[in-house]
Amino acid sequence: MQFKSLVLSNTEVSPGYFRMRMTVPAQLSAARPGQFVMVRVRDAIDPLLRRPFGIYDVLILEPDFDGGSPQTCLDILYKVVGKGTETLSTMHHGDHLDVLAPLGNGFDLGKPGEEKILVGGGVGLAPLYFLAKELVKTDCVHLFVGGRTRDDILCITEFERLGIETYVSTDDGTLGEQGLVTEVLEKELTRRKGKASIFACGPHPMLKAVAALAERHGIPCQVSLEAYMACGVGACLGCVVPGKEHTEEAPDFRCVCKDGPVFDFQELQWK
Amino acid sequence: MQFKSLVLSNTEVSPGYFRMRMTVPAQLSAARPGQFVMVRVRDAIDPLLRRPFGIYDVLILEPDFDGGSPQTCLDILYKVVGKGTETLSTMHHGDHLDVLAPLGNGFDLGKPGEEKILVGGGVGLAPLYFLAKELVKTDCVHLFVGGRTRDDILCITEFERLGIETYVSTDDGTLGEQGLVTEVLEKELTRRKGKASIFACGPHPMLKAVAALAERHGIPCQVSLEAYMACGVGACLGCVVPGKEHTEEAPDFRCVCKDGPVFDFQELQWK
Amino acid sequence: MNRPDTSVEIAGIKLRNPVMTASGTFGYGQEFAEYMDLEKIGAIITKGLSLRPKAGNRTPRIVETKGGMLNAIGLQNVGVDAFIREKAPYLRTINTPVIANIYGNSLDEYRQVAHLLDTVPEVAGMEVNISCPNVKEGGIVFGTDPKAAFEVVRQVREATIKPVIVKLSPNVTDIVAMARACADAGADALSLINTLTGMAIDLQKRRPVLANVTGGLSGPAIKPVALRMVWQVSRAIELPIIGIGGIMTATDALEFLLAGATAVQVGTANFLDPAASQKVAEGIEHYLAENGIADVKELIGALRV
Amino acid sequence: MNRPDTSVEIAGIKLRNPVMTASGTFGYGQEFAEYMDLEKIGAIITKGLSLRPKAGNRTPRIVETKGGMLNAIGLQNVGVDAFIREKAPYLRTINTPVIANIYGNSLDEYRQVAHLLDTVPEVAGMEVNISCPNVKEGGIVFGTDPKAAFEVVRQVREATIKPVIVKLSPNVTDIVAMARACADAGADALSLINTLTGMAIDLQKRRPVLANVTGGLSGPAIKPVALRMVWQVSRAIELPIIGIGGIMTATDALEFLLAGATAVQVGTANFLDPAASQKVAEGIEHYLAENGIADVKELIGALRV
Ligand SMILES: Cc1cc2nc3c(=O)[nH]c(=O)nc-3n(C[C@H](O)[C@H](O)[C@H](O)COP(=O)(O)OP(=O)(O)OC[C@H]3O[C@@H](n4cnc5c(N)ncnc54)[C@H](O)[C@@H]3O)c2cc1C
Ligand SMILES: Cc1cc2nc3c(=O)[nH]c(=O)nc-3n(C[C@H](O)[C@H](O)[C@H](O)COP(=O)(O)OP(=O)(O)OC[C@H]3O[C@@H](n4cnc5c(N)ncnc54)[C@H](O)[C@@H]3O)c2cc1C
Ligand SMILES: Cc1cc2nc3c(=O)[nH]c(=O)nc-3n(C[C@H](O)[C@H](O)[C@H](O)COP(=O)(O)O)c2cc1C
Ligand SMILES: Cc1cc2nc3c(=O)[nH]c(=O)nc-3n(C[C@H](O)[C@H](O)[C@H](O)COP(=O)(O)O)c2cc1C
Ligand code: FES
Ligand code: FES
Repeated sequence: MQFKSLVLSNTEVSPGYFRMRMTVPAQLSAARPGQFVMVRVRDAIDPLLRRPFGIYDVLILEPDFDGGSPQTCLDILYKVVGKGTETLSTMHHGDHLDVLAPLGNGFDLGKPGEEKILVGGGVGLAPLYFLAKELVKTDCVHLFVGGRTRDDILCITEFERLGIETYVSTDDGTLGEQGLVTEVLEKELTRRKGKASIFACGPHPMLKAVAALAERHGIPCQVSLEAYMACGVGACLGCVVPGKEHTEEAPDFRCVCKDGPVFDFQELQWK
Repeated sequence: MQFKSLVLSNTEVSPGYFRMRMTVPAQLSAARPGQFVMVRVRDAIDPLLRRPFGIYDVLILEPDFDGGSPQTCLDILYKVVGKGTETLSTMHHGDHLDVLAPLGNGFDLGKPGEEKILVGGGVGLAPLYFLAKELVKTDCVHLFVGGRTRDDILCITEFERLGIETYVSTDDGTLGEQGLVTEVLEKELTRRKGKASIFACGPHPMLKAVAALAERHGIPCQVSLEAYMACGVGACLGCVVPGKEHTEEAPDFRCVCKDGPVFDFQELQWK
Repeated sequence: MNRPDTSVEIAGIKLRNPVMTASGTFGYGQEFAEYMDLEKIGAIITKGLSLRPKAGNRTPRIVETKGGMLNAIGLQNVGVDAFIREKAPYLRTINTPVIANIYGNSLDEYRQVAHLLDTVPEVAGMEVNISCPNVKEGGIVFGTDPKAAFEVVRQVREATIKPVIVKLSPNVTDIVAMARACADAGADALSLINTLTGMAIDLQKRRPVLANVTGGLSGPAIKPVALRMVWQVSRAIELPIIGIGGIMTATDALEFLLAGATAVQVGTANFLDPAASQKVAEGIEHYLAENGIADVKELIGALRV
Repeated sequence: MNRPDTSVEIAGIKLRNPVMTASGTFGYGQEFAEYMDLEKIGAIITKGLSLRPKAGNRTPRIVETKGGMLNAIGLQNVGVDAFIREKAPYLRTINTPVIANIYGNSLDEYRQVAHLLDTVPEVAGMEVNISCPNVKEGGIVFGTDPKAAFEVVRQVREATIKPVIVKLSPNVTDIVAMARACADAGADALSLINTLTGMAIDLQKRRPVLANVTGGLSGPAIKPVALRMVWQVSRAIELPIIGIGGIMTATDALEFLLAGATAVQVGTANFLDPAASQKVAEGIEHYLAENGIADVKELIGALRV
């Protein structure tokens, strides 16, 4: 659906990373982890297109006065990388945003009771918190999170507050282990050889490495992809990725916005 | 010169009309009445071009604490008509603007002691206050101001506070006499037949009528023109008006930005 | 005052108002049903259809530029058979004319696509895209050579009895010559403009942003070019014109009507606001009512120069 | 690291850096002296000069559009004699090459202007504007017909021993064909692009905004088209290219270099910021230093496709 959101807060949680809370219609409480929103940052031509962001959290705020009604809110966690996110970062409580949500398909939560491994790279962590909140209700959840440096490791105390064991790694060793998140993940997977399934979100090379690990260890793995998007609703065909069987002659392109952003890694081509 | 200004205040003085005060370098205290400023409303492409505004006032604020230094300020008075002025109207104390000033040539203040008649139409009043402040030092000044309706008659109490006699007219008679400012002016000119000179700023049809009156009564008259401007410095040739002797073969175009915005009415073609 | 008459007719297709959705920016219609009332606009133009399914270009396929965007989708589409099978049934349920945007890799393909769609009842007419930069025959790009354009249009014209609208490329020296060739070949109406060919570069990577290197520029940036071409063609050619290019608001749309367009298409704006086309249509009606204009047709070509 | 080498050479003219000011957007240079250091840029291109003073079009001559602006100045200028008399003396005092942008109403006028400027020491070279929409001979617009372009360039080439740069119009089907014609006729370098022809309409007045009806679109909106054309021409033609169109920042300028331009011109940006050209030049130097690039020439045509 399309609606106007009121910005409630917009806080820099780490240098260059912001968390924004906005009001949303009550229907959004039915949003599923892995779905995303498209935000029109400004009613102007620069930036022109909407910007996509994963849903970091959906929550219902109790009214702070008698007779008030509860307010559904949605959080996004974003990194300032260009014009759109820069503009977003200057917004304050009281500003309004034009939002499309919820978009795309969320994660398949899998069988309750199974062990769940979340893998996040940088701001790719964003959709995993909403997912984690669901999963911890029934499952044992582990979080593997990587970043370039300490400042790129976001919000892990919130995961820990859910009782999730977290494994942190940074390229420069300023927090957690030094190395790639997938290296840490690999060690753990090898150690465990147990039944588990993976939910990953982050830069494409990381996802590719995670998919390779899942393949090797024969465990299920869902990945949440990013792509340049114009429409977010499956109309422009800007955001496609090739499905496993895709060829020029028998095209099988999937829209990240509509068929994703979450895919089973086996659906996709990982050349 | 080009400089960054700090917006000090931005107040709606009448529905749709704002007065903005901004800090300027001390050199601006040498600005002359009739000169103008070009404001870059936003560091973005929409609006793209700078917007020109007359100088309503230049003043020096005394420091409000011991040891502070005086701050030169510049006021503009503007009407919200499109994207640029709309954006300007949303600015607050603390915002910054990129400004070129002072631009163009000001009014020639004429001989001290002479009677001076100011004629303003709507927001064309803007540059006349700065002028009036100078003129009242030595001259007897009258202000004729017209507008569509009451709300378009701006800031006349400020002129009155300078001890200036004001003649107000509105098209709909909601303030002052009903009729065009030039009708009121004509009556007064006829009544006086005295020595006086006219300083006029407003919509083109008003200026044309004023010029015709000046011609008829044989009195000096300077007009401040408006034109679509891109550069404000005489480079783009977007803002030209034909000089008296202008022909296709022997072009004599004047730049409103550089040769004006104030012209002796006799320099121009009034077809 | 009575409600103003917003209806127009293009090539025999009756539209409740002059607002259509531009090909490639509105999917096959259904994608937008959640966000707007598909029966509040004049017509839906489908994504470009080819004889067989087409993969399109590699990604990135889109990038934002100042005041616009570049796309190089490469005409990915399900193909005309799948369209008839999978997309048309939904469109049948909507009381709004559907115009199929078509293209071919050769003259023959153009003809075949038109022929296949000729008997599909959901299709009110065809918009022939001759402006795709990748489509050529014998080295001649249909969209930029009047003779080649004439030939495409003639073949499509022969393959269908449905209205034939030809969509022109702005990447030409003489848009009027292109329009005339299409008119001579039997087009019922002209759509203009398609995208301007452009390019974006990623400085750090030292690469073009688009995998296809170049792409088509659309959005507010191109509106002045589009208005100019509509105006030029409308003064020279007798066919009804559908104005396209950077239309975001009812004001934009009305400017195109003044310039000589009988209808307009909303493209890139659908991405900014999925209800944009409906809002433009409502805005036009509002403008007519506000200004006491009884019939939108009074505005067509009413520019005073 | 040493200061990076920002110098480039165009048609034998040595520039301290690749940044010039675009014709018609920088007056005759002096207008900007108050706002920037004219000796911090590579070259100054004058307003277009014709044989006799020219009145230009009626007003309004400019209007803002989304991401750009339209102008229809109509080549108002003081004429080549007054330029030599009144403008050149100031330019002599500035240690920056001055390139005279010239045009004529006929082949003969082009030749005469070039001839008159040939002996003016302040003029380092000439940029021949063949893209003015109002200038034609025998019904053929020089800027859109390769044969006519060839002829203009050949005549100018014969009239002067100074470097001849030809400025191309983007309003053509085949920019490479135009470029090739100019190269064949003896041009030393090519400037592209001039403005795209566009139009703006005032809905309430039902009139074109510009007195001239149509005008030239410039500014950020046209950058993708300009980049594409520079890239196309640079791959096909051996001449040095000056990239123009929507350059606002050093990043924009560097993208043009990657696409194959040896130098760039800053146009509309001068209106937004009278020090824009200097800032672009400084930004290029800064980028080179930051990225350990010793010589700006390493970037020319360095796009990897
Ligand atoms: C489904 C999805 C979910 C996302 N979730 C998040 C999130 O939760 N937090 C977050 O910080 N970022 C997220 N991103 C990436 C985010 O959308 C981009 O960082 C953002 O659009 C950049 O906009 P900009 O104007 O700041 O940058 P610019 O570089 O100026 O953007 C220019 C254009 O590129 C597109 N773009 C640039 N980078 C990306 C990218 N990585 N992916 C897709 N489009 C891009 C923009 O949409 C825009 O069209 C997500 C992307 C997708 C597709
Ligand atoms: C020398 C000079 C002094 C001025 N002084 C004042 C003043 O003191 N107070 C005030 O309210 N207005 C003044 N104006 C008019 C003011 O510049 C315009 O109202 C303003 O630029 C409109 O911008 P916009 O974006 O809100 O409107 P838009 O209509 O969106 O503007 C679009 C374009 O048209 C131009 N434009 C629109 N109207 C005018 C106009 N009347 N004159 C010149 N350009 C115009 C804008 O600069 C811009 O390029 C002055 C104009 C000039 C030339
Ligand atoms: C993502 C995208 C895909 C497009 N696909 C097609 C197409 O398949 N066929 C076609 O004729 N035009 C296509 N176009 C062009 C549009 O229909 C329209 O002519 C152009 O975008 C200009 O209008 P706008 O500025 O309103 O977007 C496409 C445009 C975009 C942005
Ligand atoms: C107001 C104005 C006047 C111009 N006059 C000329 C001219 O006299 N000769 C010429 O060759 N180009 C002229 N141009 C075109 C510019 O030199 C340049 O090619 C064009 O504006 C694109 O660059 P930009 O987007 O950086 O402005 C003019 C452009 C503008 C905006
Ligand atoms: S973003 Fe348009 S189809 Fe996915
Ligand atoms: S505004 Fe550019 S010359 Fe006056």
